[in-house]
Amino acid sequence: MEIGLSHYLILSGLLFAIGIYGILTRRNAIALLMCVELMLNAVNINLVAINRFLQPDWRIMTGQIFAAFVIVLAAAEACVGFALVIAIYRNLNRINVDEINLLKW
Amino acid sequence: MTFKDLFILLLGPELWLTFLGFFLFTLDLIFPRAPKKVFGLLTLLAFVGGLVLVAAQVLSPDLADEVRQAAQENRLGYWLVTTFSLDGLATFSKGAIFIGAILIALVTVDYVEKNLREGIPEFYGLMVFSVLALCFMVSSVELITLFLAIEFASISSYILAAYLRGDPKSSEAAMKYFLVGATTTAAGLYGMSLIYAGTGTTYLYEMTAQFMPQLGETGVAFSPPLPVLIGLLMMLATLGFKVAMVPFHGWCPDAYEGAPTPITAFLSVASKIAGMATLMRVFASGFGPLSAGWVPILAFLSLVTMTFGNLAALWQTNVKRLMAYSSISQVGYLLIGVAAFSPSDFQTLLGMSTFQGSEMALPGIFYFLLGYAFANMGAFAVIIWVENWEGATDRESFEGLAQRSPVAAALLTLSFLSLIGIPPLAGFFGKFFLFGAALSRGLGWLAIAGVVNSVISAFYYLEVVRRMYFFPPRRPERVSTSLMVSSAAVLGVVGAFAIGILTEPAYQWAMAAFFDVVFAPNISFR
Amino acid sequence: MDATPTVTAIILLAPFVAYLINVFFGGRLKEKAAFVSLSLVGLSAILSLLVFYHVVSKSLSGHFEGYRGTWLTVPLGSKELALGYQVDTLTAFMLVVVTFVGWFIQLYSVGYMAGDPRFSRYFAFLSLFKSSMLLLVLSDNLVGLYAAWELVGLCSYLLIGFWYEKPEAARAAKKAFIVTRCGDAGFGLGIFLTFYLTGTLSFQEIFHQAEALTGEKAQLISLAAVLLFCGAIGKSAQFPLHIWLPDAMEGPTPVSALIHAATMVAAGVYMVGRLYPLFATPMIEASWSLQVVAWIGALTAFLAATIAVAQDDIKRVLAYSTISQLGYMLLGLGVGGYSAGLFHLVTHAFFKALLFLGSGSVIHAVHTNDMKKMGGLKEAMPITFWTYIIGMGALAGIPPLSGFWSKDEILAAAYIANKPIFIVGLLTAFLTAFYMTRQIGLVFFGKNRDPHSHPHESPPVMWVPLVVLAAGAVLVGFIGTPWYNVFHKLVHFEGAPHHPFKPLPMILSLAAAILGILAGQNLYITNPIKGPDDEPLRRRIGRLYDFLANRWYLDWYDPVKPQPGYYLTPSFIRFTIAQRWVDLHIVDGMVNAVGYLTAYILARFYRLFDLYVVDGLVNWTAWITGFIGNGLRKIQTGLVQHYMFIVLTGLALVALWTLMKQMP
Amino acid sequence: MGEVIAFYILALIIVLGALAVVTGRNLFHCGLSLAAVLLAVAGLFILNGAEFLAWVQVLIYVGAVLVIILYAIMLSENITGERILLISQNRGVGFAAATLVFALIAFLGISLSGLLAGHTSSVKDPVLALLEGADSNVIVFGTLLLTRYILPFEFASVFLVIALIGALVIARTAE
Repeated sequence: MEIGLSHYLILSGLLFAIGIYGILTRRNAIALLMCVELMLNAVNINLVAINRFLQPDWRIMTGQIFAAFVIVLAAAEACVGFALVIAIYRNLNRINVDEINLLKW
Repeated sequence: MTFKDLFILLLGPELWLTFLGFFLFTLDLIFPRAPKKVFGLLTLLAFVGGLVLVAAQVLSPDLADEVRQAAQENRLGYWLVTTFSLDGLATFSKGAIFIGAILIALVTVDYVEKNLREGIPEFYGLMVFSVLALCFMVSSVELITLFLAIEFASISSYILAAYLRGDPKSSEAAMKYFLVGATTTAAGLYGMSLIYAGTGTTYLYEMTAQFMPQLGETGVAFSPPLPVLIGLLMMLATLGFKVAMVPFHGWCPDAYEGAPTPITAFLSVASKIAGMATLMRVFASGFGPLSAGWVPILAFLSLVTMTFGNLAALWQTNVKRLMAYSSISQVGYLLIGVAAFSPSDFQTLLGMSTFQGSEMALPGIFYFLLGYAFANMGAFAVIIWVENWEGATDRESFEGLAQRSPVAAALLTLSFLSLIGIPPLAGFFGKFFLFGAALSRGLGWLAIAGVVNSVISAFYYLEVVRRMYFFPPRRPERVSTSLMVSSAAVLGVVGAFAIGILTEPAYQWAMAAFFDVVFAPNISFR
Repeated sequence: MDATPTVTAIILLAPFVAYLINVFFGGRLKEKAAFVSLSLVGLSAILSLLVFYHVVSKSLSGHFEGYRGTWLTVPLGSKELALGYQVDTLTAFMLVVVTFVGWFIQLYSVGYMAGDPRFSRYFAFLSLFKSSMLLLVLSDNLVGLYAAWELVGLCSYLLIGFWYEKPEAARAAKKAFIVTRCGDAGFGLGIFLTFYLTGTLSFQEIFHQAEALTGEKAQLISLAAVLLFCGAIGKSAQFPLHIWLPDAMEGPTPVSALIHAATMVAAGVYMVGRLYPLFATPMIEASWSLQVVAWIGALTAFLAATIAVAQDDIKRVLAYSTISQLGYMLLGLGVGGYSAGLFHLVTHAFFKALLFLGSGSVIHAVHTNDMKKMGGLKEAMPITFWTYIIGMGALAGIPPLSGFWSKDEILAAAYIANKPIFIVGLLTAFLTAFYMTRQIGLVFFGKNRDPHSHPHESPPVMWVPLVVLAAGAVLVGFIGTPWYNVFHKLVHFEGAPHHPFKPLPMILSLAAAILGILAGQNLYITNPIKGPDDEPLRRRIGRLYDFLANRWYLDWYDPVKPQPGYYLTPSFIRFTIAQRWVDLHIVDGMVNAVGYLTAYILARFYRLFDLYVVDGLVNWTAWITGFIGNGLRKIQTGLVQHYMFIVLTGLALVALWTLMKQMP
Repeated sequence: MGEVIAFYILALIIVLGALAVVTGRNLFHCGLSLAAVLLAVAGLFILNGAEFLAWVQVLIYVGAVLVIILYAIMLSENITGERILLISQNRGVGFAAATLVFALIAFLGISLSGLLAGHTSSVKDPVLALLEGADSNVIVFGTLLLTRYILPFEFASVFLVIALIGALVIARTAE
C-alpha cells in the first residue's frame, strides 16, 4: 500500500467539507472563525502534497511557499476577525451570527 | 538601468503610496494635535501623486523596453518583472482607480469630520493602503502575489467598513463582509491549489504558455483539464466576491448600507474596478485559451447577476442600499463583456490575427468601467452631500431636493441617467459596446436581457429623480455643502459627459490598454 | 388467450352491460348494484390479465406486432369505415391498469360510498367510464379514439358533479368540461388535418402514409401532431389548460383516484405514445412537435410542483402532483424517452391511485380536507400511514420503489437530449419530494390539531385495496430497472435512440429527492406546525408563498386580480351585451345603421380592449416584475450564514455544471 | 510502511479533531481540538518533507493564532459572564452542502489525480542556479523567499502591519 496524491486530496477535501459544515451550522462567531481556519488548513495540506508528488525537483517548493503565505493570511485574518468580534460584541451585545440581522432586504 | 532605477520606475506609484501611508501614521504620533483636515489633504496628495506617477509611466515612450532590458540584465529585476507587470491593463486600471480615489478623498473629508471622533489618521492611512493593495491586485501576474493583494484589499476594507464606532450597523456590515470574504477566500485558495496541481506553476503567463499549444492554429476552443477548470471556478468565488456578482453578492447590500458612505463609494468604485480588472486578467488573459470551459458559466452568471440586482433594487427605500443593488446589476452588464470572449480574441491579443474592434468586448469593459466610475462617484458625492446635511440616506431625505439644492438634484439626475444608459452619457456607449459584442458573438439572448434590464433599472433610478423633482421638501432650508464635495460631484458628472462625448479617443485608449493584456514578460534570463 | 374480436368485445362490453343494468334496475338493486358492477368489471379484468399474459409472453419470446382485428365495418358512401381494435404491449399494459387498478378502486368505493342515496348511479357511471376507457385504449383508429375521448370526458363531467347539490361540485364539473373542450377543439382539427394529409384514420395507415409525405405536407404533419397534442393538453391537464383538474377534486375521492389520477388524465399521455410515430417524423431528434411536447411537459411539471407546495387541501396537493407527474411523462416522451414516459404512466397509476385512496381514507376518518386541521394520524391509522408512506416514497423517487425507476429513466433521457429540461426535471423532483414530505408531516406527524375529531382506521374493504396497491407500487417498478428493463423490451419505439446507463443523472435525481425530503422534514416534521394558521414556508418566503398559493394567478377560468383575465372577462360580457343590442336593432330593420354600428362597435370594442386587455397586461407584467423583485429581495435575509450557503451551493452547482459539460 | 501508518494516524487526528471543532458544545474544547488538528497538519508537513513549514505552522498557527483564539474565548466568556455553550442549527442543510462539496472534491481527487502530469517549467528559471548545492529545506525555503518571491514577501510584511493596526483601531475601547 502506498500513500499517493489522491489520499491527500481526499483528506483535504474532507477537512474542507467539515469546515464548510461548521461554517453553515455554527452560530457563535468565534466558532465560525475556527471553521475558517480548518478550511485554510485543508488548502495547505493540498498545496504541500501537490508540491511533493508532482514536482520532481524538491528544490522548487512553490507549494510550500504558497502554504507559508496562506499561514500569513490566516494570522492576519484571525487578528482582524477577532477585532471585529469584539467590536460587534461591544455594539450589539451578542456574538451569535444568527441574531445579527439589523441589515436586511 | 540599475536595479534601483528599475525598482522605482516599476513600483513608483506603489512606493509613493506606501511612503505616504506610513507618513500619515507617524505624523499622528509626532503631532497628535495636528488638524484632521491635514490628513485628508495628504491623502488627496497621495492619490493625485499616484495618478501623476501612473501618467508618467504611461507617457514615457520606451519604459516597457527599458524595463525588459533591465530585467534581462539583472536577476532581482527578473523576479520583480515576472511577478509585477506594468502592462496596459495595469496602468489603465490604476489610472481609473486613482481617479476614483481622488474623488473619494474629496468627499471623505467632510464626512469624517462629521461622523468620526477618533482614529481619523488611521482611517486615511487605511484608505491609502487599500488603494495600494488595489494597485498590487491589478498588476500582479502571479497567484501568490495576487491572492495576497486581494486579501490585503479585503482586510483593509473590512476594517474601514467597521469604522463607525458607535453604530451597530457598521460593525454588523463589517462582520458579514468579513465572514463571506473569509469563506470565499478559502474556496478561492482551494481553487488556486487545484490550478497549481494542474499546471505546476503560479505564474499566469506560464499557464497561458502551457495551454497555448492546445489552442491550435484555428482558434477553436478546446476542452480544458478538469482540475484547472474547477480550480478556476473556485477562484471565481474570490474574484466574484470582490466585484459582488451573484451568487457571491450576499455581503454587498448589507455592507454598502452599514459602512461609512465614502467607504461604500470606495467599494463600489475603486474596489470594483480592481476586481473587474483582475477578473479579466485571470480569465481573459491567464486562462483565455480555456474559454470554452468558462464562457457559458459567466454568460449565465451575468444574466443572473443583472436580473437579480435590478429586480431587488426595485423595492429599496434607502438610497445607499439601492446603489448597492444597482452596482450588482452593473457588474452583470460588465460580465456580458467577459462572457463575449472567444478564443479568436485571444489570438488577436497575441497579434496572431487581425483586430476587429467591433467584435471584441474587452476594451468595452474598460470603457464601461471608466464611465461607471465617474457616474457612480457623481451619485455618491451627491448622496454624501445630502447625508452630511440630513444625517440619513432614506428616499425621503431626497424629496424635494430640486428646490433645496437644484445643483445637487441635477447632478444626481445626470449620474443616474448615465447609469441607466441615456446618450450622450458614458453609460450608453459602454452598454452599446458590450451588448454589441455580445450580439456579434451569438449571445443575442444576453444582449436582449441586458436591454430589458436597463429598462427595468430606469424604474428605480427615476423613482428617486421623481421624488427629487415632484415631491414637496420635508424641510424648507437649502442643502449646502463644502466645495470639496460639490466639486467631486461636478467632476464625476463632467467625467461621465466627457467620456460619453469623447467616445472615440476614450475607446481607443481602452483598446490600447488591451494589446498588452496577455503581456507575458518575454524575457529569458541569460 | 388470444385477443380475438370476441374476447376484446367482451372486455369492452362487460362494464357497459353493468352500466345498463345499474341504470335500469339500480333502484331495485340498491346495495347489490356494487356486486353487479364488481363482478362484470372483474370478468373484464380477468380477461385483460389473460390477454396481458399472452401478449407479454409472446413478445418476450420473439418479435410480436400485436393483435389486430375489426369489430364492425360501417359503409360511408364509397368508402367504408372499419372500427377495429389493436392489442399490442402498450395496450396490454393499459388494459391491466384500467381494469385491475380500477377494480380495486371500485371495491374501495363500496366502503367509501356506503349509504349514499345515489349509490347505484355511482356504480353505473363508473362502469360506463371503464367501458369508455377500454374503448379508448383498444381503438386502432382516430374515430374510435375520439369517440372514447369524448365519452370519458362525459363520464368525468358526470362524476365530478356527482354531488351536484354542492354548488362547487356543479361549477367544477362545468369548468372541467369547458376547459377540456378547448383542447378537444385542437384535437378535432388535428384529426381533420391528419385525414386531409393521409386520407385515412387507421393508425397503421396513418404512420405508413406519413412516412411517405414530402415537402410542404411533411411540414404540415408536424402541425397535425401538435394539434392532436392540444387534446392531450386538455385531457392530461397541461399548461395552460391545467386549471380544471384541481377543481375536479370536488368529486368523490375514488373517482379522483381512478379518473383524475390513474386512467383518464393519462389518456393524453397514452395518445401521444400511441401516435408517437406521427410526432417523431421525420426524425426523433429533429422533430419540433416533440420539442413542443417536451417543453409543455417540463413547464407544467415545474409549475404544478411549485403550486403543490403551497396548497392546504390534501386532495389538491395530490391533484397538482398529478398534473406535475403527467407533465413529467410528456417531458419524457418529448425528449425521446418513449418507454420511460410510458413506464412512468404505469407506475404512476399505481402509486397515485394508492395516494388518492389513502387520502380518501384520511378524509373519511377526519371529515375535512384541510391538512392544517389534521395531524398526528400516524398512531390512529397505522395501515393508511404506512401505505401512504410507500406511495409518497414512490412519488418522491426513493429507491427501490417504483417511481424511482421510472422517474430516473425519464431524467436519464432528458439528460442526454436536453440539459435545460433535465434541470427543470431535477428541480421538479426536488419540489415533489418536498411537498410530499410536507403533506406527510402535516397529516400524520405532530399532534392532532382538531380537538373534535376522533380518527380511526378505515374498514377492511377500504384498507385491503390500499395494501394491494401499495404492493403494486413497490413491485411494479422492478420490471423497469436499468439492469434488466423488461418494460423497455416490451414497449419501445423503433426510432428511439438507445443509450447506455449513466450513473450521474441517477445520483442527481436521488440527491434532489433526498434534499427535498430533508427540507420538508426540517420544516414540517422536526418542528410541527403550531396551529391551522401556521405555515413555516410562508415565514421563509413571504409573499412568494401567497403567489404560489394563488396558483401563479394563472387560472383564467376564475381569474383574480391582477391577472389579465380579471380585466378581460367583464369586457367579454359587455361585448356580448353590445352584440345583442346590435342584433335587436338589425332585426328591427335599421339596415342603414349597420355601417355606423359596425364602426361604433369596433370603436367600442377597441376601447374596451385597450382599457382592459392592454392595461391589464401591462399592470400584470409590472406587478409580476415588482413581485419577483420583492421575492428576490427576500434572499437577503440579513443572516450571514444564508449568504455563505448561497456562495457555497452556487459554487458547487457551477462546478457540477462544468463537470457535466466536460464529462462525456 | 511507516509513512502509511503515520499518514493514517495523522489523518484520523485531523478528521476527528475537525469534527470535534464543528460539533463540540464547549467553545474552549473546540479551541483545543483545533490545536490538535493544526499540530497534526504540521505532522503531515513533515511527512511531506516540509520541515520548515511545519515549524512555521507550529509557531505561527499553534503559537499565535490559537492563542488569539483562546484569548478571545476567555475574553468573550468574561464579557458574557457565563460559559458559552455552542448550538448548531440548519444541520441538514449544512450537511447536504458539505457532502456536495466533498463529493466534488473527492471525485476530482480519485478520478483525476492520475491525469495530473508531473510539473515541469517551460521557463528557464534563474533561481535554479542559486539553488545549486543547497541541501536543506530551510536554505532552499529562505533562498526562494528572498529571490523569486521577494515581492510577495515584502508585500506580506506591509500587509501584516496594516492588519495589526486595523485590528487595534477597531478593537480598542473608546477614549
